[in-house]
Amino acid sequence: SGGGSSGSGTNGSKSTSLTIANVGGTTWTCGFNPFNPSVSGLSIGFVYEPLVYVNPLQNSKETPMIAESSKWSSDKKTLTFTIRDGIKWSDGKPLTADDVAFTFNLLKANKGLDLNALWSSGLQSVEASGNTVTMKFSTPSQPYFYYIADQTPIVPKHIWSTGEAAKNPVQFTDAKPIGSGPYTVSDCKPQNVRYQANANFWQKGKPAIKTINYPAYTDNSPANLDLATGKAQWGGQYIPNVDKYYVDRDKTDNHYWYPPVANVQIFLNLKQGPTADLAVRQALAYAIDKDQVSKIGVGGQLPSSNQAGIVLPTFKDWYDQAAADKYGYKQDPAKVKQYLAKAGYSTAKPLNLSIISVSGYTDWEAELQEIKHQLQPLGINLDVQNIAGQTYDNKLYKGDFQLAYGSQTGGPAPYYELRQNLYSGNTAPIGQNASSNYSRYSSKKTDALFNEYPGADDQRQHAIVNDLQGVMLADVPTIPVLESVSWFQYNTKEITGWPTEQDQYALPAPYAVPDNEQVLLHLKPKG
Amino acid sequence: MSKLLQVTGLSVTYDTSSGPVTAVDQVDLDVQSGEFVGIVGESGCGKSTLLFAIAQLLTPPASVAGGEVIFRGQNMVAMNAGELAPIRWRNMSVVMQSAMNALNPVKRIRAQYADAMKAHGIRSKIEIRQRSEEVLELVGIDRVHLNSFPHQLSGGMRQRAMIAMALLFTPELVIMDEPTSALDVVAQRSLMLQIKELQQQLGFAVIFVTHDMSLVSHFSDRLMVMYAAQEMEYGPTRQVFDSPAHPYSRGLLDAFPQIRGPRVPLQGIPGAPPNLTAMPPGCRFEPRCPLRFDACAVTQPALYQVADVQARCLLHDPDHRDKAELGRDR
Amino acid sequence: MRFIVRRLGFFLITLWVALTLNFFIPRLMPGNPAQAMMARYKGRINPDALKALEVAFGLDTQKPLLVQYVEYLGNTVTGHFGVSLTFFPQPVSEVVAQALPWTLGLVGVTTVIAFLLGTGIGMISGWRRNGIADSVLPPVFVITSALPYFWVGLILIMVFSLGTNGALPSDGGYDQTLNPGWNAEFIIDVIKHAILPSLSILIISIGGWILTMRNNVVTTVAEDYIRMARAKGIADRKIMINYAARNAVLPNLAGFAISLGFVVSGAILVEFTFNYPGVGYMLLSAVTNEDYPLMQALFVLITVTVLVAVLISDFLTALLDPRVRSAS
Amino acid sequence: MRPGAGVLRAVVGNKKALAGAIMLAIFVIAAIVPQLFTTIHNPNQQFAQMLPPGSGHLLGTNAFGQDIWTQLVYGTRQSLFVCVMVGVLASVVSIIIGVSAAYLGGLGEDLLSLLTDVFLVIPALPLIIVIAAYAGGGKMPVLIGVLVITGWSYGARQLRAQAMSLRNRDFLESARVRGERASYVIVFEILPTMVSLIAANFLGIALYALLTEAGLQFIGLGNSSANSWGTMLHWAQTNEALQTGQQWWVIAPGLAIGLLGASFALLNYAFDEIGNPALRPVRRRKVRR
Amino acid sequence: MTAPLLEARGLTRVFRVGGLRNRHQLHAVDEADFAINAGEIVALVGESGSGKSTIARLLARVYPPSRGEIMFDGRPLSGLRTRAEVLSYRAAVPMVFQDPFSSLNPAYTVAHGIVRGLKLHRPDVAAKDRQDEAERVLTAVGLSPASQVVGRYPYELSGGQRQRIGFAQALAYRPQVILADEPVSMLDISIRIGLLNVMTSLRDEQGVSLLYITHDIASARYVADRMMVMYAGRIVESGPVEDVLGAPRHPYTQLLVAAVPDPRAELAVTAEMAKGEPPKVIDPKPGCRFADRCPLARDVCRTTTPPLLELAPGIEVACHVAAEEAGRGADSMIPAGRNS
Ligand SMILES: Nc1ncnc2c1ncn2[C@@H]1O[C@H](COP(=O)(O)OP(=O)(O)OP(=O)(O)O)[C@@H](O)[C@H]1O
Ligand SMILES: Nc1ncnc2c1ncn2[C@@H]1O[C@H](COP(=O)(O)OP(=O)(O)OP(=O)(O)O)[C@@H](O)[C@H]1O
Ligand SMILES: [Mg+2]
Ligand SMILES: [Mg+2]
Repeated sequence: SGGGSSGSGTNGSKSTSLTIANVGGTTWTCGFNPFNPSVSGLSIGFVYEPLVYVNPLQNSKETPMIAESSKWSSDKKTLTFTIRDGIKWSDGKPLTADDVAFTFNLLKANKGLDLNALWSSGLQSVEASGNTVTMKFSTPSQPYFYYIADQTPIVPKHIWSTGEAAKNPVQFTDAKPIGSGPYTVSDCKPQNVRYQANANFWQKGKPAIKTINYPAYTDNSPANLDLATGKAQWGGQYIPNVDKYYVDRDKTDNHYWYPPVANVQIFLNLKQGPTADLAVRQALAYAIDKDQVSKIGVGGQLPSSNQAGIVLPTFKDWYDQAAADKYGYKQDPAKVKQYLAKAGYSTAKPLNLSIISVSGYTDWEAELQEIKHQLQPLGINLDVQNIAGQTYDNKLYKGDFQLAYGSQTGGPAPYYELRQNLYSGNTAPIGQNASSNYSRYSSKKTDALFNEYPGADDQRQHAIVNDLQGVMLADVPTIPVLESVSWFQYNTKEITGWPTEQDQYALPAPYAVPDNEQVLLHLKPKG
Repeated sequence: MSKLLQVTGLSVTYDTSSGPVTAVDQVDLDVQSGEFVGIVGESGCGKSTLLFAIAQLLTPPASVAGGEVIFRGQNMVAMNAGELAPIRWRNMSVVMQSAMNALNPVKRIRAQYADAMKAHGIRSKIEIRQRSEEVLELVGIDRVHLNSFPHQLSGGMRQRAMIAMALLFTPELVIMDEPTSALDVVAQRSLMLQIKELQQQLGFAVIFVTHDMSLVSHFSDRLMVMYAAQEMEYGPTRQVFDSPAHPYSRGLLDAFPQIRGPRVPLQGIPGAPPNLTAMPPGCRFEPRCPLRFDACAVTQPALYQVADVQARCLLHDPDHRDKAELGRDR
Repeated sequence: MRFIVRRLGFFLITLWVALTLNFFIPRLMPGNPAQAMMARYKGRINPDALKALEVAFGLDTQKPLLVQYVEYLGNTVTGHFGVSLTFFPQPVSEVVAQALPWTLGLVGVTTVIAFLLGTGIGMISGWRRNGIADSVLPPVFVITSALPYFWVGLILIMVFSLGTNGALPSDGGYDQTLNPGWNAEFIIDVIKHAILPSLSILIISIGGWILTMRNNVVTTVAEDYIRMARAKGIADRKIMINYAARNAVLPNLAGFAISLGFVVSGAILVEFTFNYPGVGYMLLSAVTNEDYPLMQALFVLITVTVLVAVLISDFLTALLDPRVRSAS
Repeated sequence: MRPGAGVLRAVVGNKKALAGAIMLAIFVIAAIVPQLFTTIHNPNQQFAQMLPPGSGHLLGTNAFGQDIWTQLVYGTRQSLFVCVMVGVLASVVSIIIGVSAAYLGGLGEDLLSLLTDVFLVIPALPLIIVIAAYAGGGKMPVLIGVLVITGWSYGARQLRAQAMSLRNRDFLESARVRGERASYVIVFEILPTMVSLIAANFLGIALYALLTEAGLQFIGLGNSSANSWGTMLHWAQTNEALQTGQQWWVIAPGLAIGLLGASFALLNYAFDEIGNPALRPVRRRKVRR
Repeated sequence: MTAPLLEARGLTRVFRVGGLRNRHQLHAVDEADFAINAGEIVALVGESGSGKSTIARLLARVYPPSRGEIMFDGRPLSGLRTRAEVLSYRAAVPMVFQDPFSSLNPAYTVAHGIVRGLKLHRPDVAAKDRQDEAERVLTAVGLSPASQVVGRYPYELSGGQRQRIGFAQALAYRPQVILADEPVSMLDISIRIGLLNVMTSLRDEQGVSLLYITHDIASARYVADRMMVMYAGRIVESGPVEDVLGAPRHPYTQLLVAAVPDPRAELAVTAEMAKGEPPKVIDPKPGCRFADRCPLARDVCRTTTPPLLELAPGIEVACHVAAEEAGRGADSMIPAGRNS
């Protein structure tokens, strides 16, 4: 019988187990260092926890975890966490505010661990006293709450301050991770990681699912197959033709839900080439039939984006419908012709553009194929170049492209992605590495908006985001094409409690950390 | 002397892409015990094929199309592999045209001898070794060469090693296909002498093929002349040499320059042997024959007995006696 | 003796050339390992962090190329290939050691089977020339040998895995939820997982062996020493095996050894199609993940195995074929 | 059998070769005038997605709404083009290196032989994968270049062996004694005698190129916007065609590769027979025993 | 007597054999002195591997001599510089190769070599007439109908036919000396004599000289004026053919003549006369190379190389014993061959 039974025979107990099917692309190394991005997905949420969980799907709704509560000073320059009492590390030692402060200071001492660049963007000190931890910033830093509270896993001082871990925390394997999360690693093989419920977990009676298998899938097909046959119950990848392939195999128990989180967009080089001309960018924005791109590229599984760059419906509260209507960006051959003419192109002198994308990202390849086909009759020749990831990154960062297909990491509010796209601090001159503003948009006015946002109140923040949408619409620095989603397939035969469109308590993808912890804590055996 | 081998009407054809080619056509041949029979003929006239047919060693595309090979009273043509196996080598052995190819290049001489003996039930290692050394010394090769690979021996030694192998069981008949043609005159002579000596010593019969007529002149008791797949003349060697009954035999003899005596201009035989796929309708030698007459072009001559000799020439046909006298005069 | 010295000389020179190529090819590619690391951190990393990482990973690219080259050669000889970037911070040698048994087991065993089976079939069809086996098998397998590995794999999956509802698994080396070890359940599972990939290798590679063996036997059978063996009264079957096949297989030994050498790299596409946790698949992921240390180690491994195989085959052929020994 | 002009006759006379030649001819026609084989003249034209075979589409449509049969027909050109280009270029390289190695003698020969042997033992597929991944395998010239680089050595070795065996053949000395120049001897006396080996070598490389190109495309290191069989397989695989009722998307291009490959292999098989008369089939007649 | 047409002085050819470590020198031809006059057929006989072909190849400039000089028309070949000079020598002294299976290019019809030769050496024959000329020479060697033969490929011909093609090529150049390396070895007995007759008529009618290399001593006697006998790289006897065969002086020549089968004579030698293998001439030491097989050998034979001495008018022999018998002991060493 399907479901979790495949793993149940091996540990002797009859309890339901969960198997996750999520393509990692490689086999496991059996290292669980939560600061090593190649393996952190195996430890955060399972073994290591954040201070507070911030739900991107519900307007950054906060769920206290290690921290019982948190508080900003009024100037938004000081952040205080109160650490929950009675939390134990899985080895039985108590978790204290000291551990929390230690974790942040570990990042300070080892820049290689500070993946979110907290210490180079305003964090000045982290100190523990009693059961509180106080953080001081040089500027108002409210948006950093997400990175500090949600994105930083807390590690135990008594492990990380001695031995191998202390010597070189960057290269520390952390083969037997000690954390405060709901699970511990019971067995690791390159092919599979097995987790077992943490007996010391601070939420009594949880987790309800006692065993998790997280096999290493190096390719989509087998993972898809295992999901479709019910061998795995929690999936997080693109399944082509998901209704037929997945849902139809078990209409009652196989489900999927893909909440959008960010945009897949075309970065337009604003500094050189034809796209430096606004008319060209506008022509492009009117040239693409995004619904069709979605239909051909991913079988309609991704929603199309809007030019304002607001991910819908996730951030519908932030969307400025009126502004969007004013521009009315959608495929419009007449407008394309008009703007192309304005930029000096015609059938006699067609617009030739090239776009870079990452080889191996087959959905992107398919989408670009479709875009290319759409642009052709409109007098725009698009040369699609699928290049190796490293070469792609190199070109993207240095501005060595005309068009680039890519995406941002986003965050729990539109601010994050917009800032990544438009803030001049995130860019660099052509030839130097830009950190996220690849189009190289820069405007004093826009920068001022971004600088104001962290200190602003809620209403003002909405106003600022409206202005930023205006920039996207008017200046077309990027063209959002599709919304990228949190891929999520789940099987309800033996396990319930999954997040759904109706109950969006966390990002549902198994690779979304630390959201996965929320899901794991909600799951329970059926019946 | 008794009849050891009696071949009657033996024909062999090769299947080729342009239809079957008869490479041995209705050949009769008999060999007495202890006799040395020479077969001569030009290259490609079917000598090797005939030998293989006698030893039942033809491989596709060649096959026996008719005739009998009676060896020690049994018809070899009608026997299957199992029946042939015990006769082979024990009673009839073969020395092939080229010893380099007939010896397995990756096996030591010793192993190749042993194979043959084991196939006939001799299992004793000592017996095998003794016999191997014996025959090798018989042909004048040091016994250390039992451990040699074929390529380590010179051409002449390989030939001798082959002959030694043929004598492992002292068979009644040894078939030799040009065993000396790869050697130079001196080595050839020395090997021939040895063969003759062994034959007289051990008393086996030999069928010896060559296209060098002068070679057989000294060694063979009887001689068969082949031309274009057919037996042209067969009889005591001296007789064939002294008074060839077939114009072709005479032509052959006339084509040999002499090593002694006066230097006389020779003419040879004009023309070339016929193509096996397009035989003349009458006598096969007719197009080149200096003595041809009208009938030759249309009538296929039979084998006629002329004294001790058989000859396939219409001159010996009782109907054409007149012409024969003409021929003799020339 | 001279033979051995010459072959060893060739071995060393080729090895050196291959290692040198191996060193320079990644360095001719755009970008460098440090940038690869940066890409892995999705650009969220600031320059300080990057520097720190470079040092931590030993990706210090400041050293002159020549120094790096000498160090590389030294490391190669001692088997130190550094740490893998994909499997950070596992040492490359460990990573490879994990994958190697799978490939050796699957591809190695299959190659041996293909060789034996192909040689056997080739022997029989060459011996019974134009027999039923000979008119059917060689042409059929000539055609199958022209099929793409991965496609045969896909079709096998479609028929035997999907068609049987997963009775024969289509991916991986074993059921991940089992405990690897020397127990019957696991071993049976491993074998079940190996059936389809090994079948696809077999289908594709056996044709070559059949054909070469058949042709060798056919030419060998035409040799006079086979006729001679028949003349000696040796039984047919004995001639086929002891004379025809034995001699005909000699030229194939070198090919067999080389294909054994290529086992390590040979079945990349099969491992890819079946998601098999072997070296080939690992190489592919090393390439897509831009994992230079791993890539170089695998290259060295592959080249060395091929070279060793060639060396062994040379010696073996010399041992079995006296002609070769004296020719050189 | 004379290696040169007899080839054509020999091909026609050999059943396997004839089958191979006919198959190859069909592919060549499809590559040159694909319009003959399908009414849809744009392989990327979109119809309803995932139509089953029949339904106006011989093999149905794929997840992109493209007609699979048309894709197949139009894919012939690139696959064949790569085979032929690689075959020609690699043959030229192997002829130049192989034959000059045999004729240079001395140090030159040793160096060229070493080069050949090194390329022979260097694992080709991994090398191709690396080069393709970094040099942009999608670009046709790169792809062809890579295949040529990795494909020439085997042929060079064979040609060298053959040329070496010719080196002391009397007809070359006869030409020299006649007074011919060295260049004439190489080009007009040596090369023509190696025609069938060169042809076999060409076919071998073409087969290798076909399979490798398809493999590269399949694992996604090719140009995914190209119209080729490997690309079709790539897309089919990433769209789980086998599991979603689009089997023909996988079967058809694979079969096409297999058939084209088989035509090369059959021709090559026949060349073996042509080059080595001992291998030629014989008809066996029933014999009275 | 005028200067000989083609003359060799101290002609030596050494081959390197073995590998890097154990290099050896194989003396294929050692210190050969001989001459070929205009309108003369010289037979060169000797056992296999004695260096006959090597002499022909040296004369044909297939490779250069290691030592010694070849003179043509009184001029040393080493003096040939321009391509025109070389070509004119090649036209005058063509070679017929020993192995007809490897000396014709299998990729071309048999006319190829002849036509190329005409193009290079016979500017008087117009391009369109070359085919006719080719047919003419083919007819001359008895390949008829020539019009059918010209279009054939070598594989369509028998060994004997190929051999005649080789000979026809040489004829086409209008040569002065033909170097014929076993030109009739593969011809059927009945045809062989025809080609021999062609050779004599070439000499008699056109004054062409021939170096006729053969194993067939009887045929050498049939065509040749003079005969040279080689043994292990050295010329051991040379003289008018009847003298050499009628009264061989060198023990090897005697052995050779005795071994020649004569169908019409009684078997002369019954004893086992010659066993043993011809020596490979690798790194030779001084001494007679036949000494080990020679029934007459003495101590001096093993230590001193016998020079080629003129023992009777026109008859030169390299043998201590023969020299002594002729009253020309080792003390009176006037090398022969230099006095012409
Ligand atoms: N495999 C074959 N297929 C077709 N014809 C063949 C085959 N083998 C031999 N022949 C033909 O059979 C004829 C007789 O060949 P055979 O070998 O018996 O001649 P031979 O007299 O032994 O010649 P040689 O003196 O050259 O050895 C030849 O004309 C030859 O062309
Ligand atoms: N290119 C070469 N390299 C090395 N050795 C050679 C070469 N050519 C000839 N020899 C050797 O020189 C010796 C004389 O050879 P050559 O061919 O002149 O003999 P031959 O008298 O023509 O013999 P045959 O009668 O067999 O043709 C032989 O021992 C041969 O092995
Ligand atoms: Mg024969
Ligand atoms: Mg010679």
